[in-house]
Amino acid sequence: MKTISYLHFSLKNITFYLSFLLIIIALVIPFFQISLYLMHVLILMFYYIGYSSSWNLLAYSGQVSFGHAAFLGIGAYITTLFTIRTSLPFIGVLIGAIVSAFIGLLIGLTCVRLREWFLALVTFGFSIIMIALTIELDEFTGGTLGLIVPKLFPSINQYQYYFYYYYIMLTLAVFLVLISQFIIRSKVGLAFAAIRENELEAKATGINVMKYKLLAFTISAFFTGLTGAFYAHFIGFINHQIYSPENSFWPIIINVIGGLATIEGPVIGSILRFFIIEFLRIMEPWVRTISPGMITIYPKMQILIFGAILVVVIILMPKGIAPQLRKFLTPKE
Amino acid sequence: MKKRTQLIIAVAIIAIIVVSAAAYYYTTLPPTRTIKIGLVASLTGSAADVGTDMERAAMMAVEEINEAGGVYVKEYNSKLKIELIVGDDKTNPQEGVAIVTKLITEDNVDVLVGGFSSAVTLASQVPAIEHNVPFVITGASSSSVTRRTDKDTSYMFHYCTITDDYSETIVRFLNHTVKPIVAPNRNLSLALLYQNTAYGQGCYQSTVYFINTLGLNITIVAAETFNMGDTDFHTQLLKIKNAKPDAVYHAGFTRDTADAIKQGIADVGLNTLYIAVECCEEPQFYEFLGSFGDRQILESKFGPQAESYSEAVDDYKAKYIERWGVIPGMMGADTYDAIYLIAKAIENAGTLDKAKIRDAIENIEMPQMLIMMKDGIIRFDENHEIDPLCFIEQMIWDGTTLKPYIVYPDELKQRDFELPPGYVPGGP
Amino acid sequence: MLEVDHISASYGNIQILWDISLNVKEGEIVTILGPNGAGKTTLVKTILGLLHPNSGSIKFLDKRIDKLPTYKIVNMGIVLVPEGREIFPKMTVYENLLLGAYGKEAEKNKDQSLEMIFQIFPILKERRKQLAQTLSGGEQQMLAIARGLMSKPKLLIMDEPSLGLAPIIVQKIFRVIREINEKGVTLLLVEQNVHRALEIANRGYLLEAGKMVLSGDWNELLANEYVKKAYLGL
Amino acid sequence: MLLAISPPILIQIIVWGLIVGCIYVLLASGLNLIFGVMKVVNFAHGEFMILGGYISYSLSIFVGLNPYLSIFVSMIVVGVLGVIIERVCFHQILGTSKLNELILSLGLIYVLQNTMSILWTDYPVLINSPFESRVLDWVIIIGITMLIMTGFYILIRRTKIGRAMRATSQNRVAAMLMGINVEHINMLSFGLGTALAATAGTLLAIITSITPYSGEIPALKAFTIIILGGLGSPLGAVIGGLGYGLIESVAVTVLGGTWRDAVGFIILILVLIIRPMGLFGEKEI
Repeated sequence: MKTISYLHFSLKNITFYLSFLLIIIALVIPFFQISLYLMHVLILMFYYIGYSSSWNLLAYSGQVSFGHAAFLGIGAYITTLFTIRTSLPFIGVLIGAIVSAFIGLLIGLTCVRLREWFLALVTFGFSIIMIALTIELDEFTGGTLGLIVPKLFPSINQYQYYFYYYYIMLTLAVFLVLISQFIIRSKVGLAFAAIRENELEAKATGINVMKYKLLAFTISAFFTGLTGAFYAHFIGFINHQIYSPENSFWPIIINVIGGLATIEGPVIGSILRFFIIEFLRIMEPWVRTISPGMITIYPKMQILIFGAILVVVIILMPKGIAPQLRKFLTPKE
Repeated sequence: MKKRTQLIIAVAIIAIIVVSAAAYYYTTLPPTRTIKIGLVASLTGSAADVGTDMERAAMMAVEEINEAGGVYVKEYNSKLKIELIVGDDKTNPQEGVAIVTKLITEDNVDVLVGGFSSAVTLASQVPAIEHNVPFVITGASSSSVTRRTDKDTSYMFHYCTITDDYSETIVRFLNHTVKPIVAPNRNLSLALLYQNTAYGQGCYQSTVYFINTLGLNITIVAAETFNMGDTDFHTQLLKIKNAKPDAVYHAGFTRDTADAIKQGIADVGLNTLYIAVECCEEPQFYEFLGSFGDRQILESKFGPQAESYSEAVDDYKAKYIERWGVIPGMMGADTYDAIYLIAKAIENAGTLDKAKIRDAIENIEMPQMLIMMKDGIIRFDENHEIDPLCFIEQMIWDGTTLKPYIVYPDELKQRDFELPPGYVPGGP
Repeated sequence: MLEVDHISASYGNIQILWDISLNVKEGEIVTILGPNGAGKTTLVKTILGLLHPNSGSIKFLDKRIDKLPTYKIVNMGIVLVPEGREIFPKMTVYENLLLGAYGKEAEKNKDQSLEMIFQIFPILKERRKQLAQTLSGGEQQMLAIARGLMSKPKLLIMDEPSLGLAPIIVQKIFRVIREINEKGVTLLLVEQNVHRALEIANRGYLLEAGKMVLSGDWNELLANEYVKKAYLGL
Repeated sequence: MLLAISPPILIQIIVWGLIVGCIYVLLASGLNLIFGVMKVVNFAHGEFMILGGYISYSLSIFVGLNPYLSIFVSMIVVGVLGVIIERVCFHQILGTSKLNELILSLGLIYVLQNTMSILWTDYPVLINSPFESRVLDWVIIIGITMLIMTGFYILIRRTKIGRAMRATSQNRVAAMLMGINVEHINMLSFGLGTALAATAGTLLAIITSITPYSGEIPALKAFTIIILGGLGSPLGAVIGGLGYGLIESVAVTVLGGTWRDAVGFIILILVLIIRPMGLFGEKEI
């Protein structure tokens, strides 16, 4: 009994120190003279942590969404439209998140009776319908030409903007990871887990399955909308491509690679995504020197290699990296 | 097995970090001063086919300038070589912003060139605007990239034809050449089939605009849309057939235009006059169309396949074929010119100061190269746009190959316009 | 014929079977008795290769089978009539029977086997064009047994053939079981219904909580005080 | 809207819907077979389709083979590739999380698309039909679809191997107990499914052009079709495929090209709100 609690204690310590270390590193990075581009991709990395954590909240209740880009885009569009008219970006961001949560509730209502692939395809369908709607309502949304998104802080230069945005996105990411931790550990989280494991049993133990499923949809859509709104203000431009299937699949890729239904999954997945993609990008000048024939092929090779990495990781670690890492960090008996 | 997997993963992660760090360090070593030109092109994604042509053309221009010794810059009192750094925007706004930021802040480019999709360029030009990097846009055909009002576009230059140019040329041609033959006593019925993107919508809107402002007797009887990347246009074409047009204006890319024309003639039985826009000026377009392209129309500004009309084009074509083994496309031509234009501007500025380069580009006056100008001189107007001379080609199938001849305007005319075989005029 | 030698098996991390040994000789009816959750089905699955034992060995006709995939074991002549029937609901009765004769040997004799089966279960002949899911519970059980017989088994294992059936049908099924045995098929019968099982079996084993607690001839077991108390309610 | 269109053109629109429907039928049937037997969704199905199209294209260009005959070659090539991918990839993750199938498929999509893009470039290709008349092509396409679907039906319904496939899809454990080597059945159905996709790809490349990326959306549509038709139901895939082609054609006519991809999903959502199990689905999966 004693050894078990000791193990538990030390494991907790390691993860605690590790996350502490990561946050410290993240906090000090901007003070080194790094290029704006590196800042840019780091900000995107935080954005992906936030986005996949929000997705994870829904997945935690056993509902897998293939169309989360719908919420991302709604958050982004609403804040854009609001800010263009009022120049109050922070309120816009909040309104974007709220509208997204509301739409999440509506989509959730159509989905409560659906399972697995049915649910996945319906959510995916919503994101495709959003593309058509956005193009069709072009007077309002700017159609495919898109909308230019006002900045969160007008009238500061790009270096400052990136500096601020770095901390905003970092805060958002940490906040979303912590809040998912909080929700998952709470009674609500227990209900989510119960529904995920066995819906009928959950019902039998008196859990209001419908209520919690809708709650999961709403919360997840809220945070996704929030992330999307901040993202739009960062990129400065938004068009229908925000609803693209690729955007819907990223949180799934990140979560599955990182470790499904774990808190650290989104973090590990996003960091890994960042490293793989930047690594492939950094290799580009070098690849160009090996063979001139590679010039036109390499951009495609990058995606090809990324795909191959996905395949290999999934085959070797079907449960994702987080459980492997946990084992690795756990002291051997 | 499990332990080994763990070990492999750990080693892989560490290796990735180490190699990235090393490569990062390696790529950021201060090199000797060169003129760095960043090319923004779509090398993957839905417009990947055009990006490659832009890249090849840009490489050729850079190689030629470097072989000639480089660009004389007064500030350094020597001829500097040009270094081309290519960034892939993946036909996606988010990636576009990232890659332009990378080109500017990591590769420290002096000038940017390229940009294909209008929507992507609208997003990706923002970092260039913020950092005051001159950007010569050679692909995006929506005028909004230099006329946007929310940002200061004084560093943006639009060195390519825009959708206004396409549509104006086309409606003028229809009115001047086609209407007298087909519908002398009534309004000409025109149908549009356009991509529902910024570019296609631009073509549609400017067509309406020019018909109205020029007061032409042309009626738009149908306007159908399709999604970027679609390959099946049968339903839209059937609907257009139902509207009985005299001509169909297809605003899209190489792939969809060729498909639509072929499907329209072969499958739908819509035997009419098809008008394609210059985006299609790619060797693949002619190959793909084959006999179906007989006596169909292509609006263009650069005709490497046409009968010789300009020495510059002939030279470029020969060099391009020698270097890459294929006939050049249209997108590369703008980019090729733009590189020379930038080199000239830098030489004029005598410095690599970005503001001075911008001024030099703004005030540039040089003889036309591949793209013909109305007055033969490359210069930018107050909107930072050029005034190109567009023309209309008619493609003739001689039994083995499809070859274009210029039929409009009169000063470039190589042949008289003829109606396509089996042409069925539309109704009023 | 079948020798199970000191096997243990588990689902994931939960061990279900501890050190189980049993054997079946040619021509016998042997029964495995035990309450719900004793591990009977797990034992059967382990024999059929649906689950591989952690330790111990299983031999059939003097060949090790504990590492073979299920289909090879089946083709060697061990056939299971699984618990809960497990018929193919959207196929006809006839197709279900044909699937029984999937192995090469069995396929050669399929007409002969069919004839025999329709003799034993005339109802199946009547219903042979019906979808299996439309049959009643008893008919489905008969179909499952018949399908097992189509395989020309050397050893037929039946897992709870009487589960959830009306007494009259149970009676019929046990009559059939005896009939099958008389035709030369060795039988391993897994049953909760101790009384009935021991009526027809030569020998029996008693399994409780994953461990073999008793074994012996049918009359020995019937006479055993513990069995009497715990299972026969005497 | 439809009334404003003259009857002969309306008929053409409907016929066209059915021809496109044929492609969906082939695609959805293959996906359905794989799903039925393995309970795995292969989102990279569309890429196998396009690969089939490219192989037939290359055969018709370099060998001069009649495209309708090259279908059978590309079926075999793509089918064998399917078997290899089943062994190397899908087999390894059977029984783990369903999302792994998606991620694996996405990885395969990236690999296959870009491999094709490197081999055949991004320019669209079209297989030139050997016949003058397009109507003849359409008749042949419908004929080939019927032929292949009949062959498929006979294989599934009347042969021993088809019986084993159906048995595996209905009850995997029981199939094992019948002495069926379910791993062989997995390989076979994956190969057969991808071979059907290759047929769809060849026919698609004959009626419209293809690029390495044009398989992505059709695969998702095929998945919509089998969900609508009830997962695992072969007849549902056929009716669903034809219906989908028809609806799409009519929707483009009425609503415009923008709605081409969205309309199927709108119908899916409406259907699933009323019947959460799909049109022909019987029980919860």
